[in-house]
Amino acid sequence: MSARAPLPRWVDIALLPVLNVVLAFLIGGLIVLAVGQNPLQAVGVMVYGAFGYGTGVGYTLYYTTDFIFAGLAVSLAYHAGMFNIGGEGQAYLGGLGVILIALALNGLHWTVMFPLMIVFGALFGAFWAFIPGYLQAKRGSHIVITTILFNFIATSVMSYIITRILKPEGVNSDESAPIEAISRIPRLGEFFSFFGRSPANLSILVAIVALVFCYWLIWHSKFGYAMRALGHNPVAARYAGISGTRMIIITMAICGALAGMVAVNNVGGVQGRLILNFVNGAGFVGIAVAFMGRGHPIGVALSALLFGALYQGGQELAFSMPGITKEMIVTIQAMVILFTGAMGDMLRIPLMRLFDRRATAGTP
Amino acid sequence: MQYYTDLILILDSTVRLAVPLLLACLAGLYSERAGIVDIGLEGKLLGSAFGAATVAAVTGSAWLGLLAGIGVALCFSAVHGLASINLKGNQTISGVALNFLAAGLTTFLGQAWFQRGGMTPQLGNDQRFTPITLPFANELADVPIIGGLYSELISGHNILTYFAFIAVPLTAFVLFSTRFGLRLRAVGENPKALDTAGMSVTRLRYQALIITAILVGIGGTYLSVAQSSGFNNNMSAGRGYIALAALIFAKWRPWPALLVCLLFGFLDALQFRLQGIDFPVIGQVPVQAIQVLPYLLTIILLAGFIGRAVAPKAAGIPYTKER
Amino acid sequence: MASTTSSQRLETAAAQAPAIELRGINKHFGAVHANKDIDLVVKRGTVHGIVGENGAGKSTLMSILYGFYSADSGEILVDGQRHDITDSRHALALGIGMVHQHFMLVENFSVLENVVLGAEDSPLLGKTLSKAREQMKALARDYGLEVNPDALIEDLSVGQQQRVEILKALYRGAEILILDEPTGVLTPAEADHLFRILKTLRDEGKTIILITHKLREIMAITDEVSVMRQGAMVATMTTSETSPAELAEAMVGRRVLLQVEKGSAKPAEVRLEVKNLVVADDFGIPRVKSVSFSVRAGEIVGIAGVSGNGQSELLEAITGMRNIREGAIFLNGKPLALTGDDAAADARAAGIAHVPEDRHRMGLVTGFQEWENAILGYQDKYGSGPALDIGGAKAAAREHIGKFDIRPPDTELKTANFSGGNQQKIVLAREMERDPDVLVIGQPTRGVDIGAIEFIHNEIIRMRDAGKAVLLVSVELDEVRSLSDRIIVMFDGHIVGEADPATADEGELGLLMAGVTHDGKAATVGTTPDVKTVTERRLMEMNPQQISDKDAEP
Amino acid sequence: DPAIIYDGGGKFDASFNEAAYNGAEMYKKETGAGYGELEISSDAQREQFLRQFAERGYSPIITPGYNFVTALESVAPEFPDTHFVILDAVVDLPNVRSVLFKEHEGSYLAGIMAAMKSESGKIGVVPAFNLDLLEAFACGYKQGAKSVNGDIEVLETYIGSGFDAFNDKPKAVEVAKSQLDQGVDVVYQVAGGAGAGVLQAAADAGKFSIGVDSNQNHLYPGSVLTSMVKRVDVATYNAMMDEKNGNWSGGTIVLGLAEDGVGVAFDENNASIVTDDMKAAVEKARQDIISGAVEVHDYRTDQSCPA
Ligand SMILES: Nc1ncnc2c1ncn2[C@@H]1O[C@H](COP(=O)(O)OP(=O)(O)OP(=O)(O)O)[C@@H](O)[C@H]1O
Ligand SMILES: Nc1ncnc2c1ncn2[C@@H]1O[C@H](COP(=O)(O)OP(=O)(O)OP(=O)(O)O)[C@@H](O)[C@H]1O
Ligand SMILES: [Mg+2]
Ligand SMILES: [Mg+2]
Repeated sequence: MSARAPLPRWVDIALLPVLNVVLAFLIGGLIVLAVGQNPLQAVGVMVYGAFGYGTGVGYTLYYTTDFIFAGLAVSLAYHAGMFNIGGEGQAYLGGLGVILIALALNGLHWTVMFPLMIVFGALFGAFWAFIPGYLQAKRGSHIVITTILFNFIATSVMSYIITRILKPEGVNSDESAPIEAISRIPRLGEFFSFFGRSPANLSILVAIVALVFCYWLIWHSKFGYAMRALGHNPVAARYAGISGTRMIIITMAICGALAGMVAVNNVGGVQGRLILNFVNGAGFVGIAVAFMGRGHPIGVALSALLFGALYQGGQELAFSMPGITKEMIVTIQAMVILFTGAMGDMLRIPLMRLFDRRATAGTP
Repeated sequence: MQYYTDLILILDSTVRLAVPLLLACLAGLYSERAGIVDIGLEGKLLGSAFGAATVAAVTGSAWLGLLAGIGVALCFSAVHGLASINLKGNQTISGVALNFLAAGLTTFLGQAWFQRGGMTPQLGNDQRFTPITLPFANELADVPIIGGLYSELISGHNILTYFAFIAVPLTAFVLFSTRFGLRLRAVGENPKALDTAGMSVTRLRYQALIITAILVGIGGTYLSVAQSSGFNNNMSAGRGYIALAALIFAKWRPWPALLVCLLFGFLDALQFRLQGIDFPVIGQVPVQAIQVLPYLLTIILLAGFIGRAVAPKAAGIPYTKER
Repeated sequence: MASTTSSQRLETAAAQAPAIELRGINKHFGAVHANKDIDLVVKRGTVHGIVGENGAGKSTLMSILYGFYSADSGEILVDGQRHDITDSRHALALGIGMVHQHFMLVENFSVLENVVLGAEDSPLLGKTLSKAREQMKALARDYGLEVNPDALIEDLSVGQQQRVEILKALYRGAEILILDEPTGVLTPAEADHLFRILKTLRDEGKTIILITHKLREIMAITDEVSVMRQGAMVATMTTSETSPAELAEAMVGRRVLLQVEKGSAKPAEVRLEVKNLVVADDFGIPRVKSVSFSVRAGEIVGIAGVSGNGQSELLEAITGMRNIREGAIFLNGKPLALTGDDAAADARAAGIAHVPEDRHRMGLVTGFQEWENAILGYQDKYGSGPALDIGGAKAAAREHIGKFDIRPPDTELKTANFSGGNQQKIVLAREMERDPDVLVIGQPTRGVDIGAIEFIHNEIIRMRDAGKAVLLVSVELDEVRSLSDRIIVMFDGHIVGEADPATADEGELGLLMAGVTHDGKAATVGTTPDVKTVTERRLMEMNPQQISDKDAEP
Repeated sequence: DPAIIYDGGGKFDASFNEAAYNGAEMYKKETGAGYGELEISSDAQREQFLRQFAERGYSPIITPGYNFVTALESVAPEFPDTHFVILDAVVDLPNVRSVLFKEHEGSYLAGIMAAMKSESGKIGVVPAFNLDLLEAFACGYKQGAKSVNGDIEVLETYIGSGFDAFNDKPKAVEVAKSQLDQGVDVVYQVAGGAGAGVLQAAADAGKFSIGVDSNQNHLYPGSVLTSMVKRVDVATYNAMMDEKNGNWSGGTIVLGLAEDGVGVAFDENNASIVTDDMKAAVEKARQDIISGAVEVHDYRTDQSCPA
């Protein structure tokens, strides 16, 4: 392996991932074939559903927004040497922050409300990540356990708060009172009719800002430098005068704040109220997104988009091809994660051979 | 006396709740000790629960179901191994993928085969692993103290439960007193040490994954063919993650793993009993407050007494050797 | 076990066939041609030295012989027979054992477990272990290889860990033993012990291949020596017919000054002063016990001592890496309060630069690019506000590269891919270019080739002459003697004496280091214990400073 | 054509969604006409699916579950010519038919049977988690039981604290066992897919259980005392037929005992364990409730339970 020259950069960062996605779809296609459906048609439907028309694009972007936040929440922690499995719970708690401020000031114009919701979603999410961070830094409690447990605790706590405290009288659904229309984050469709009535809303701008911010934070700030030093080598970090305790706690809090943005998108934008279990697994998808994006904001953005497209294209598929159910789509997603993520290097060796031969053929 | 009987019953429940966790936890122990992080335990549990229930329902044999449960887990392990050992992919992604795969595939196939929305047909008692009465359990039942202990707590579980408990000393023995265990632990700490001693890291890691599959396969089977009669969607309900937490809590050691799993089981069993009870002084508390108790207690224990857990050094890092 | 193999050997192999013969070995790593057409003959029953600069290809060649890497082309003959050594198991079967530069031990295993790992003879460990225990006793007796079989590796000193590596090889019946830079991390006493062992082994008829950067060692123990340069084998000589200067020249391709040349010191005001310092190690055991001394501007103070007598803790306390228990540190007359997470930053801000003893563990983030390590510890100086001035950092890195001749001159190369000598230069450049008041240096030339050693020594003296106060700790007594203007000897946490390097003779220093004070009283307390106690080990498990150097790229 | 959008639990949740599915199948069998269906996997899909169906001309579009209220409120006005049905909640729009069930009334009858069957004077109810809808079942059940035996003790234990609980069958088994261990001899499950575990635990222990939503008596004949059926299937079927026959009407329909929208199931599977006394008591209570002589309190009105 090492005797060969490494792959050209464009192959590494462009061709290989694309081939991997194609491979994943090939395997997914076999499953589609197995249930007697036409895989080509299925791919067509998916692509059309995800990117073919305005509303579809809007849905894709809506999911992408969630996954960007969740993915960044995992990535950032990873750079500091931690594995944050708690995005789910952090986002859930973020929802509490968003709804509390929104209901307290219900009726305020969204231009004022939007930033407030961001702040409160971030604060509450950050709080839920701060505790595991603190326990890791000060007490050595393994962050993986504590964040897993905090997901479970969030479920109980939020279920109590929603059904017993926030739920208005006489309402059947398990949800809080609604945020007034004027206070909600506007949908993109209100500015560009292209997006139709899709749920994509201005939160996506927050996601883009978050991406840029994280990119800057990780690679261009002193904090990011310290974070990465800690993640690579805690002893050297201490040598460099970097406080591990402080870094762990702050990094986790930032991660939680990012996860809390999932709530801004959903509670403040799409649903306009706090409903039970609104995070719906986005926190876990974030793990896959972060790792597939190799912790790099650009990678995270791309893999979040891939997952967004899979979610939206998948639902289009379920709609247009009734033989294909939502479980099949989950299965295809699994294939994509497997082939583009975990088995991403499967085609590397054949490709290397190919490029090697070309290289030697080129030189007499 | 009533309290004693209650205690026995709660402990009995503790055992039943702990078994799937314990099996998954020991399964994870083998793979992580060999240097392979397995966040896919959840998916493996679910997948093998499905495989076991399906085959048990179709053939009518719980034992064949068990084989199928293990078989499914083996397939999952093979994928995990291919991705993370041969292709040196990221073990976490591979595990997450397996979790997705299990969630999607079980319901999809279940629906295709049984048309019951992913549920498998309900299993009759002869298609399940049912409680075994140990010798003299009935005779001793009336003896005070130990009678109840023996006939309720020790006797009257299904065979998989006994296996799970035997697996603990067995694991301790394999890990610390056999050649295989020595190498297994070494490969998770410093695979290069093995490689330079002329042993195949790949082979050992696959062996570990096979054991992982067997254990977690039994765990999945327990869920669908012993504890309940038949599979339904997502019935693993996060047990794989809890098992992972238990593994870290136990610092990757078999006896502590047993204790931690029993603790989790006990807190759950207790929690069921405490719901709706009027407590002295505070009175009724919201049921959610009781339900978070196990998690809170775990966190307090972790932060207060357990200290730092140091994972096997090579865990999560693919072994690459330049050739 | 050993006796049967050696007798078989005598029967099968022609008496005069060399133990090892390599012919035309080639090995590429990507674009790097690490071994170019190497031929090498190693005679049976000799100690064969291999020298060469960092990155010359020594380790690669030996890894090929040991079957850990496979050569692109070429053949290997063992006892005159051609063998295709495909993996290490094969090499072991041929009686080739190797002690790697970075030990291949499982840290949290016992010595015994490490020795039997991979050479167990039954599925159950019990019998193997008791057999190995017996055999270890025999080996300890025959070769002076004493180690407690039940000690955990992580509790052992490097010297003892190395003995375990040798035991491992001998336990497997090695007839040919390869040692890759075995003395790089050893104290002189440990090195002497090692050489005694090697001599015994040779006298037993075993063949030894020794890689080292220390020509003194080559001269002292080898029978023949081969020189590698830039992947090629440039010469093989009989040791008795060559000289260090000749070897050095063959290695580097130019004349090397083996002696440090420096003018006399012009000490000025006191820069660093330490009063009654008491420092404990990670387990709370005092390692530095009421130490006082001072370093003036323009002088180099060397601390000599057998490692484990408190020098490391002293360095770490002065640089803020370790809390002090009692006493005080003064910089330019002002007291320094160094506690907590930020102590290292405080020390640095006050004007103390620190070249740590262990560059991999502490001085570098090996997963970082070169420019990132060039500012490690000074990151806050680059850019105002929260942003990092990357351009500025890279400019500094380029400057370091230029001044210190760091190779390859690539600021964006991952630091792990630099050779040890160049890694050391990255650290030195970073710390020296800061214009500190005080420079604290631990083991400046560990694992570094002689060309680089010469350069590093000159730089240290340049610092002194620029009016800096330099505090130096090294296990190389030669180095301490030739660089220092004053030598402080530490034993068991105390300063047991001071010597003038110009007048002190080696014997006197040696006695001091062994705890025999000027007035002839021998210290009663021993040095560091061989094995840490059970409680200590427990404490270690809970020790928050978990050392990991994993790549954080997911 | 009509269409159904199943809620989060999925089409085959062995309870609510599945009942809607059965109704649709009934319609399909009878008329030979098809229908569209989708399962949501995220909350955003509620509106999305509603619009998709509406845009493509499906009517009526049936949404089982109160979680669809918000989505319907925003989508229904956009499609005034499309008909919508929401089950379990009220959406006050001209083109929406809201169907409510008086689960508490049906559960009241189940409570009567449980109390009469119990020998220990202890019965239990196992909801999936602390959700108002499920509390309404439990509360009706308690009232019914108390009406028979004022001293009866009713244990209520939740399986979990989130939607996961609807799937966690193994835990449901354990929760039921813990009640049985405490002397309960009839348990009522209100836990969707996981509920099968409750029935199983009772059967394993030789005790009795009560099924929910659809008739589950056949699952463990001789152990499942009865099932509190909620005729979601009928409501679904009716909505589809009404549209087909041109009888569509909006407004709110409340289905209680009087309308046969809820009730307890008697069939050959539980014939051997149900006594004539029980049947008589159930029938009497049914009449009383219909006539208004007995009023069953609905937990949802004030989030409290008198019993
Ligand atoms: N695993 C590897 N991958 C890529 N290149 C390598 C690898 N190992 C060694 N090299 C290259 O091969 C050359 C020879 O390395 P080698 O380790 O044999 O040097 P060495 O003589 O042992 O140096 P040192 O004195 O520092 O130990 C190096 O310059 C390096 O560039
Ligand atoms: N993965 C790698 N890729 C490229 N070059 C490598 C790699 N690993 C090692 N090298 C090169 O191999 C050479 C020797 O590596 P080695 O690990 O032996 O370091 P070293 O110089 O001996 O360091 P030290 O003396 O600190 O142990 C170095 O020149 C280094 O650049
Ligand atoms: Mg080397
Ligand atoms: Mg070296």
